[in-house]
Amino acid sequence: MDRRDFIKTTAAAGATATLAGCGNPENQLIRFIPEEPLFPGIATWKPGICSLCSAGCGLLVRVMDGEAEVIRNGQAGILKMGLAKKLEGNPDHPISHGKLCARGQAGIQVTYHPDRIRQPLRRTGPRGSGQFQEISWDEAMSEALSRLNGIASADRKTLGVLTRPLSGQRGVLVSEFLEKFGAPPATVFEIFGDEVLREANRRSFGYAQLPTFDLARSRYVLSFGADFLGTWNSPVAHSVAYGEMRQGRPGLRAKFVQAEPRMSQTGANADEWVPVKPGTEGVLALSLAHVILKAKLRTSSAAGRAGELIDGWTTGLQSYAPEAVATRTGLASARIERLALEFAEHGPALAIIGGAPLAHTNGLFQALAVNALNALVGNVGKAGGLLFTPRPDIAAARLAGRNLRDLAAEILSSSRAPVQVLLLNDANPVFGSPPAWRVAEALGKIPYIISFGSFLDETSALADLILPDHSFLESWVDDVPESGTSMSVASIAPPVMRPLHQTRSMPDVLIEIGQQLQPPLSLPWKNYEEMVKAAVDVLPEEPGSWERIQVQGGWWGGAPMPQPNWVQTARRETPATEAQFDGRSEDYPFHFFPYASQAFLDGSLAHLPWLQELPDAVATAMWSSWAEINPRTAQNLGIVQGDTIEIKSLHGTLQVPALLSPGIAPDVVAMPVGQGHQNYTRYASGRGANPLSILSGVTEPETGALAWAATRVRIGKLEKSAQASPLILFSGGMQEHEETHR
Amino acid sequence: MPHRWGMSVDLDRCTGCEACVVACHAENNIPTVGPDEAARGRAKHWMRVERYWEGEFPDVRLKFRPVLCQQCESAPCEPVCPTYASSHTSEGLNAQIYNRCIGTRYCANACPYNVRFFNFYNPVWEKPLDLQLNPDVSIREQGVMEKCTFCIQRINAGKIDAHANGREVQDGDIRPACVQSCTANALVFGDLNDPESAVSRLSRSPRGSKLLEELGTQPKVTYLERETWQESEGTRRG
Amino acid sequence: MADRVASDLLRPVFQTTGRFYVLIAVLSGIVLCGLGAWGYQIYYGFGVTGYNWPVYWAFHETNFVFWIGISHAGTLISAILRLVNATWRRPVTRCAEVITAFALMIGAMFPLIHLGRPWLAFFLIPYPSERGIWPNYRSPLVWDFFAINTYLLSSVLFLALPMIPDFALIRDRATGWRRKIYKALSLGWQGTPRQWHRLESAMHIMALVILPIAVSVHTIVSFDFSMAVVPMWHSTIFGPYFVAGAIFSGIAALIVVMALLRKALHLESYLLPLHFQNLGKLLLLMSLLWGYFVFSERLTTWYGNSPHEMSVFWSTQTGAYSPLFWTMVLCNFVIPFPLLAIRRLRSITTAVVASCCVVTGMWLERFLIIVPSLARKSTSYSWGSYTPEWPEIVIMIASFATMALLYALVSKLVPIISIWELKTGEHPRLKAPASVPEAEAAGEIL
Amino acid sequence: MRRSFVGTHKWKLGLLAAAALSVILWSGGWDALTGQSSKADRSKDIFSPAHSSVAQAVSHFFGYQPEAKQPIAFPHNLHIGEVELDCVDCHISVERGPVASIPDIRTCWNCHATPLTNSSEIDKLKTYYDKGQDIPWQRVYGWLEESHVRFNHAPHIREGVDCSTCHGDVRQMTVATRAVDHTMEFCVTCHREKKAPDDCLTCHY
Repeated sequence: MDRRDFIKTTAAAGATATLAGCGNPENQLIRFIPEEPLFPGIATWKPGICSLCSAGCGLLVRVMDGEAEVIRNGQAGILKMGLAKKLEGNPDHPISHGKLCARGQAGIQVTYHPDRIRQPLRRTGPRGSGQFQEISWDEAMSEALSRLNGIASADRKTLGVLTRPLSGQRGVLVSEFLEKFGAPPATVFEIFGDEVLREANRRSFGYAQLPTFDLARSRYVLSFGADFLGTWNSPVAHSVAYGEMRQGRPGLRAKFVQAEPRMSQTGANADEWVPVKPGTEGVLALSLAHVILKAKLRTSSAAGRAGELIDGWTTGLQSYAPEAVATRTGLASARIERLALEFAEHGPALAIIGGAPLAHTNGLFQALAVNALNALVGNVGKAGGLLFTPRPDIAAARLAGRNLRDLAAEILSSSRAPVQVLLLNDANPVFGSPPAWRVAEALGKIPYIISFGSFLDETSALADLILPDHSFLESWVDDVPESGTSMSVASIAPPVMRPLHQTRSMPDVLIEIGQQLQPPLSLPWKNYEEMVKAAVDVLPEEPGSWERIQVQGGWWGGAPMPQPNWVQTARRETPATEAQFDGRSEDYPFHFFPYASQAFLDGSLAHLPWLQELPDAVATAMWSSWAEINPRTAQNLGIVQGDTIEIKSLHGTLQVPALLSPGIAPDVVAMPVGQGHQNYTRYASGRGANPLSILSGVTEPETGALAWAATRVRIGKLEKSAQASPLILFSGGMQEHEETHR
Repeated sequence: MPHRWGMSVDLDRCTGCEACVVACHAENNIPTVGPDEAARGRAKHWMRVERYWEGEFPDVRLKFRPVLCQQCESAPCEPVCPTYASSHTSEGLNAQIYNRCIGTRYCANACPYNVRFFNFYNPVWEKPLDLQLNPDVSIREQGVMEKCTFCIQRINAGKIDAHANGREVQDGDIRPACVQSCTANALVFGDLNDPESAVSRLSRSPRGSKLLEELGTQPKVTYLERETWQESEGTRRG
Repeated sequence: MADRVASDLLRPVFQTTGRFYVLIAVLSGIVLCGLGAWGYQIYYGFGVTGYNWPVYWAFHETNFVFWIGISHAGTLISAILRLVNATWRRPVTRCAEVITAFALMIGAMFPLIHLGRPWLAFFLIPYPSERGIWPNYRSPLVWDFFAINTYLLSSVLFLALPMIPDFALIRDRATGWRRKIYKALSLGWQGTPRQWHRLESAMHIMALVILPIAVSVHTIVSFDFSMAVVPMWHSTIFGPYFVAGAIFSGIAALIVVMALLRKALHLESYLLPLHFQNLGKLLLLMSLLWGYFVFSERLTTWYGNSPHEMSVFWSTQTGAYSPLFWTMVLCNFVIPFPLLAIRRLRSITTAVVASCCVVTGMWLERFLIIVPSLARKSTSYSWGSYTPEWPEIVIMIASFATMALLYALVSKLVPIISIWELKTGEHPRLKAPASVPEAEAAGEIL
Repeated sequence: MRRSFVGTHKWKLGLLAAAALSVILWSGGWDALTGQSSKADRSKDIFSPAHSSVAQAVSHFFGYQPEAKQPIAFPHNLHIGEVELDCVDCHISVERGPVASIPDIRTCWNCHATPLTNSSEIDKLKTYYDKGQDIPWQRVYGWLEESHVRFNHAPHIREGVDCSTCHGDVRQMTVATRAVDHTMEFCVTCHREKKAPDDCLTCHY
């Protein structure tokens, strides 16, 4: 909404606002009889689970009565209902500890978003045109069923599911559904996925899951590019622990070292910031190990299997002497040695790897290297070290089907698409995958796409039928967190509020479809609530606990700390140690460094106005996208703050305002992911540029995960006339101390 | 003895996650002004996380500092207001009384912390976003100055509850939205007149200092400076 | 002789040309635009202006200080000149005092215009209400409220008193409705020695009273800024600095107005080069004084080298605001000084040129006092900047139009040069010993 | 108890004239006066404290609120007097929270499911219920948003303030009417007598 428009509306709008209620146009609307007992003005607190990222923080939601304009059996009117007013962390929950991050706080706007899809939609215009027509649920369901029955009778293998990562019973349901239907397992898409680290952990320690960091009891933390306080893994849990690590232990304050080429929000908190060259984190880790072994502070055998996975480990990693790696890593050998000794001498010490270091072609190697370093100082499964969250013995499936790149390739190569009907759940690969994968094109070849999305994003816009899901406050939610705590946890929460629009919860729709298919699938549950209840019943709990679980927001209990499980793993060749980059350094002198933005993560939250207007902690930018470059680099290229620059890779070009930042290496250009949506509600559409759109498609060879940090670019200043959405900063100055005499 | 509400901000704990900023928006009905207005410097953040760069690459440091109304004991914003819209309460808060405010903006000029925000337009919520609005906090219209209130609605509610249950307000009963959400527990709120309250103890810390102390505004927010790591026996493996 | 004077000076009162009506029409048009802009600002919200966080004061406040400054032209000058008995003052005083009255009225509008909710401005007035809440007497804005009202009242009196004999004069010549009006206005003036004596002593008392008021008013205006702990605002020099600046701009404005009147009303034989020369000298003096104040203000700030102040300091000396700053120095010192100092250059034209520069320069000075300090206050994270939008600009232009309009109208109401004073001045028999008060002598004449 | 008109409003009137004049001068000002304009369409989709028209702004400025027109002529006197109901029987949340809840139709239906007396008003009730609708009661009391008052019933009830102190003798009323003028003076006087807090922030936030 432009400013004039804004002024007009503010000036003219809203007798609605006079709450006194007299002569209030809302009174023209009819009032429905409330569907629940309400005590006006009195807040009640209900448990919930945040579903905005995979951390799975437990929520406590403030619910108060309010008057919502709703539609009941085709008639519009006012309904007094319990409305979620604020999201807080659940104090009893082992992950959120009563805290909640900025994104989680803003999650409430998902439910109340003005551009939410309010009832089923059928595509009318050509694909991607975004022209849809509102239809009833009966129509929608019968249409969906006819399609599914169609392939059920023809070729059951041609049903596909493309979804965001699903944990807990949603995951179980989807895989059950596909299996019973006779279709291949679901394809999971996540831009900043962690397959590489899971694989590494499986090989090193026998657990294919994200680690938990016991910061609170650690005395030395060495992080390789992991934004674990900001956007990665389980930020809230780790921030709580970080606070303790800093000031929770009188007289004892751990050292925190962050090694990364671009200072992240997490890196800003480090005691020592180590700008290591992109793709050499693993080398650095092994160099540290080399020094430790050389100094005989540990024996190579201490690292157990994790060490054996590294070539030359037993012989002391001769090729990784600090002198040898100094130039590669861009760090003085003396500094490497000092860090190594500190790391060995101050314990419990903890090494963390996450984010960009895993997103190189040698990501797996780097992860294994850091794992070995951890194993060397013997902190795995120990207090103050690297933990693996024990799983409760509750049915929980991590979906793992064909990865998207292969699926797309398969579809494009074959004349008749191997997927005839695609169920799309909350994944937005059209925005989030590199152009080289040609995902949009591939989806275009799929005859029929059913989306469960709540918003029209780039991918849902391609759908033929949209069956809008409830928000996570309106539906049953459950989660088995992968990391973030040393307890074993199964979060479960009933709906916090009644649905605001004509939507239905995706799992219920899936179950209903299963029942109505010809022949029906033998799914043992009538609805999702039952399914969750059934799953929980197996937990070691006295009867009658179901009510308690619903009140407290889940089940959790202590469990023995999982120890490294050497036996499960089989020796493999060490993967490639050298990072390969896309684009010759002569033509493309800069490393392109996309990163999960503090506000929008992978862009899935760019539609929330609070987050759009949240000044980025480091850049202080609002409603903008930007490219961070080092002031010296800028000077050489004649670029000043706010200039529109062009970023060119082998795969595309971006135009984006420049932001001069001292916290970035001169040969790196960093850009937050999240903006640059063509089609994602009034708040995000057409705003800024999308760094993912110029990424190369290269992957980490063994896991097939996208190497999103492996692209090289060149940059140049553009004329003032160039059209890029402006850089809007909240801050004025950069330094705290203003200038005095010159 | 009357309460004297204060806050301590541990800069060694603060991670710059900005949970406090959004929590404040959610609790206090602070509108978003949109990109065009934000570009014109009209964004409203009662709570903000200031960031300051130090040094040059590669020896560069970044400092975060959450800044909100410092609820000064001798507040520059109060005497200058011609209508008492900005005035001191018996509990030492700098009240901003919207209905009394005529919009001279003098208080905002006098405030050295720039924590006061003016309603240049009537705020707008695009329906149904307005269903989230907190009924315990009023909506400020065009021409009115606003700022952090230490979540006065929570303070009042806390006192009413305590009184209803026939007891005194306990330390930790009342937490403003920012404090409640602060992931690293960097923010602590409480009664400075209670020497045993957490905030009192922290405010006495040798790391403690006030923002722009030299101006003599006597803020009730204490900043505990960020420490630098020293090697000591304590940190070595025990 | 006397009759020629009278008829010359009364001509505007009795005869009105078509060009006058055109002028009025144009000016009122502009004024209406100004009111429209204000209405627009009220209706749509203050956001239509360029104001922002943290620059919450800018154009409106600049205009406020500027006009209050201009108001120091008349009353103060004429009061001084009366007291020191400078005989050349006679043709000057009234047009000077008229400036004061109107400039004050215009200036006093801006505190209303700059409010976010002007319809609640009555909160500033001490009135008994059931709330039992009074204005906050600690607030400089409330001091302004009283200071300006007092000054307005007294300067209107100061202006009106010496008009009485002239009203009587018109009354005697006028017929019909005019006669009625002026009969009322002249308050039964008969020109008896007692009346003359009363008038003269009243004028003396007013002259004495109005001096401290005038000084206090602009000091209090300066307090609006110097009372706040804002870098470059919180300064002890502001009181005298503002007063000097006010008189400076006041004299400049007076010279410009006189020149205009001279042309428009053909007063060449009354407003003589002498007047411009003398006022020019005063202007020169004030220019030096102003330069001295600016220099000492800047020097002390620079020497003190306190970080907060220096960031504001540099932004005006070398930074974003430096073009404005150096223009100001040019206008207030570099240009006027030679024009007024070098005898060969002295002329009405140069005086007017210099004055125009000074008026511009002084407006810039006020802007430079207000905006840079707010834009770079204390903590650098919240630094900002300011660019005006059209409503402020239109309102500013309208304020000048209002001045012209009111002046044009009043020149129809009274002779813009005090006839009786002039007569007393030029009458041969008035080469009387200084001991004889002029008024009594004049009394004999009429 | 009513604030004296002269005492307060002479300043308002003057300023009002100025404001009104300028608004009219602003081109299209007439729309503003009447609120008749295309902008109104947009107002359905947004929520804002803005006034819908200058006219409304003016009426709020003088604290004018029209009397509520109730869809059903509910006889309070009958229910309190003869049926001997207590206020809190219907306005349940008044003792627990800030708001004295206005009962929804289910509360009425508890008794009126079976027709007690035959009256046109009860027929109205029945038709609402049959249509599955709630009764669109209008609020009788309540401050304008611009007075920024946050009132909490419960503490007042707990301190033994009688309903009638602020709402008049509802026993005598049929349809509830604004019997007491809730001026700030009214609140403050009582607060001062009762030694209750009178910081501005007690009510205005």
